[in-house]
Amino acid sequence: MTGNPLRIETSGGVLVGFVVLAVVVFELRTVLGMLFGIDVSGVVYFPVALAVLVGLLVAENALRSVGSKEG
Amino acid sequence: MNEGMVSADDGATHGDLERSVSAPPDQADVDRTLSHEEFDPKGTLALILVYFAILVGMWVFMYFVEFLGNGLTVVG
Amino acid sequence: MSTGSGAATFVDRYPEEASIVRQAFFVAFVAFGLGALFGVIQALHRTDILRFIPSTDYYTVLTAHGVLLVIVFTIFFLVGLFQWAITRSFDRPVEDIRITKAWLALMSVGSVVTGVTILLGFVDEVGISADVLFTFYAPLQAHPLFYAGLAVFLVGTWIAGADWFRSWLAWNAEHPDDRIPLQAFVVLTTMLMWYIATIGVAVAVLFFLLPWSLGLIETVNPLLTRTLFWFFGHPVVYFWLMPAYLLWYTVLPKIAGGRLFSDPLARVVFVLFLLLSTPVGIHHQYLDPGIAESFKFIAMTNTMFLLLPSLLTAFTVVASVEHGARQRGGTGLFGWLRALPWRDPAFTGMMLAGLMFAAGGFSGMINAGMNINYLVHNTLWVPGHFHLTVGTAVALTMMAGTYWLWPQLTNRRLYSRPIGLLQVVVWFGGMALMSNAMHVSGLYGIPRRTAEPQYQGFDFSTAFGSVAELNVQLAIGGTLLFVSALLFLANLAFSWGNPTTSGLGQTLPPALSGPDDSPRVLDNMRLWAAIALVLVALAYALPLGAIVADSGLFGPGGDAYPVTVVLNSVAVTAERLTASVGATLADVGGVLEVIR
Amino acid sequence: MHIHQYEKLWLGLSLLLIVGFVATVTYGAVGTPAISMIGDDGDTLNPNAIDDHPEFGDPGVEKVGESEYAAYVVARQFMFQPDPIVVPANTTVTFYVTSADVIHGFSVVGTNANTMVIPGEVAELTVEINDPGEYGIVCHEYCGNGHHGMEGLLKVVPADEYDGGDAE
Repeated sequence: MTGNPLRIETSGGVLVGFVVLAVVVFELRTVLGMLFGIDVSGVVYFPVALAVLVGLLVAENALRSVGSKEG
Repeated sequence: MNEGMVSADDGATHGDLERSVSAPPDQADVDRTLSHEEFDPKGTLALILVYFAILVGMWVFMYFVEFLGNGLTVVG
Repeated sequence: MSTGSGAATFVDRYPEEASIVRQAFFVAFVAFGLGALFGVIQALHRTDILRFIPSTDYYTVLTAHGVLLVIVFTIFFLVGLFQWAITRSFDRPVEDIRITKAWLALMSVGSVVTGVTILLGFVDEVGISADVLFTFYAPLQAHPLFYAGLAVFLVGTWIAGADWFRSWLAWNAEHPDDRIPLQAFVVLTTMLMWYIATIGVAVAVLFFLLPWSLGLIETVNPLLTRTLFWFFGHPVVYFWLMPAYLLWYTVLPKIAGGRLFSDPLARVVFVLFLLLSTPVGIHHQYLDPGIAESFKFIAMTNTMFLLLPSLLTAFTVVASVEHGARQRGGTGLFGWLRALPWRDPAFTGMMLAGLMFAAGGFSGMINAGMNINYLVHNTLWVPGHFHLTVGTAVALTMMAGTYWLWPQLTNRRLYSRPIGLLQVVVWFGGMALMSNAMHVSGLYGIPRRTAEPQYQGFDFSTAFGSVAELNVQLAIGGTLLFVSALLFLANLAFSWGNPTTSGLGQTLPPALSGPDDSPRVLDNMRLWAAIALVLVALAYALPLGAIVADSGLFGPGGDAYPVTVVLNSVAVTAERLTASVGATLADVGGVLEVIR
Repeated sequence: MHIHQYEKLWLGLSLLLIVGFVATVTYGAVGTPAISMIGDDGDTLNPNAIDDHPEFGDPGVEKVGESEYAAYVVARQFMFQPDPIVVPANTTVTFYVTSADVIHGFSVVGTNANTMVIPGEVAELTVEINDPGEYGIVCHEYCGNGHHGMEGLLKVVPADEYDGGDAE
């Protein structure tokens, strides 16, 4: 799709995607607790979830800069 | 007749900054022009089927597990 | 003045109308700021994170929060947006600007009177208060100015509607064969719904509550005024929602780079809202004694069918956005989502609002399910629900819409789009936290509308986690929302400092499937209004008749509260005194504090 | 009127969902046990005359059948009477709840026993109570500036420990 003047890739999509993913991950604990009766301690869950999310963000960022160098 | 179109120009001349974050430029430049007949919103259908599945699943859980399992049912 | 080569904006073409829109938005955003402040005070107070007001004042805060946000903020934004939509889509100035100014003034005066009456509740010595919450259920009684202000406000909205219908008639005389433009169609159907809905609250306020607060009548029938309130109280939620729908149907596809998927189906949706919004109010009264189960069942089926227009909207709006993405070169089953303008706060705000609405739709389905209502009735689940719907689907769309409309109304660019993007994203995240905590708390039985949901005799049992943790979630969420509200207001305020620029005009593209694809009968406002009235009569004649037959037009007796407490039995005196001693001491303490 | 076939499909699914919801609620209303809504069976009365009422004048629990009890409850700013409400286990209890002043709520916390309490109206709800235990009761409708202190207790005691009378 190169050459399409309308196609503008921005980091806005990454930010929004990240926040939506964060909310989904956050709700996952509620789903585990309410639907499956699995009580994961918030003190454990939230730091781990946050670490995973930040890891994903860093990885995504690294991949994107590699991609743009190649492209 | 489209309703009260102001002008054909849509702010396309404001440079990349404007364009990347604001409304897209004039639709005369579009990559593809899709009419109602040739446009199948299959992505929308997929998304909404996922939503449908979530709704049904959550409803069943809320009604039959949370509500009916909640004790002290009002019977009269 | 710097120049661009773009099109003329709304303010270029209709400066007087644009001024009206800006004024309406100004009142809306002042109310929004105050309402948000009262919101964060509650979030911190009821969770016992930070308390700096006495719990007895919590209900003044709650009343102000509710009335300022869902009456003043939403409805002032609505009239501003609708004035823009009518003028823009008919492409003609208002018939008489004096009338337009008059209704805006009436609405503003009414809002100020009601608002000030509520806020006087903080000043005990004045003896004026209206701590009756947004729902003002009798026999709790507010100062007459509270009801009088509401009445003046309502009359203002009625004249606004008449003003728009007048524009339609004038336009129609010149364009007898044209279809009503979609934006005007939304305004007209919504206002018809509003006229029908406000019958209930107008009767309650003018015939019962206002005369009663003035001492002209002795008693009111609490069940009757409550039922009349909900006659209005459900359609009003759709009244809040319709501005958001207007933006989703007519502006969002454009921002996405696409076109509305189906104009005919949009018309069907708005007709369905007109028909079904009102004969459902009894679903707020599923647990009311004095209303037969059969009436509740009818309200339940009507409510479930009212899901249909929203479900159809979900498809049409998402399909319109997908059309934009595909035109921008998006591909794949889900990959097209990446080709959307996510850096635009107007676009992202509306999309996130729509996503939250999908979640709020689910909790609304639970609320609507007659017997399952026992599980969630009056728990924190309910505010959890409506903070997703009116608090996000509506409020966030209004904020996002403002980002897009702002240059059209002022010829000035927005101060900062990145801050705008941050703002909508923070709102989304904050609401996710707060609303999740509220829904879960509700399922544990924690009630809404209370200053201290911490009880002496028992604890709430939790399926997972703890109540303390939910409180923290709720408080963090509420704080984020407040921060987001401040970001929004600051961004707008700083935008006034931008220089005016010409050529910021934006156009709205025609629908893929235009109005000519739909039958003309859809534009027959008289027909739909008549059918809507018949449906309302069918749903309400019998329940209202039964209530009046059972306990009379003015009820079986009883006093107004707050009043001088007249104890009529020695037996209960001791108990009541013991129970109220704490509250009284707190009051006395407060008075002493002030006197000192 | 041209409607895209995907949209027709979604319209059909939406209607199916709606009918499914109505069907589920109907199943709850007629299934076993049949969930009954708060209705209009209760009497109407003047809230200022409650103290002269034969039952609400001295609210409490009374035995009305083999294993059936009636609990008369008055909600007023900012308390429930009687408090606690004591009933024996493994019985059917009908609560008659009314208000002496403003609109209140009556909710047995963590259960589906839940009703509005409207002055002038008597809310009537019957529940089957099994095991002994204690439940909190909250007023869930704002009723004045002391609303947050309005709570009660429902004590379910083993049948042999039940003293048969008013707990007050």
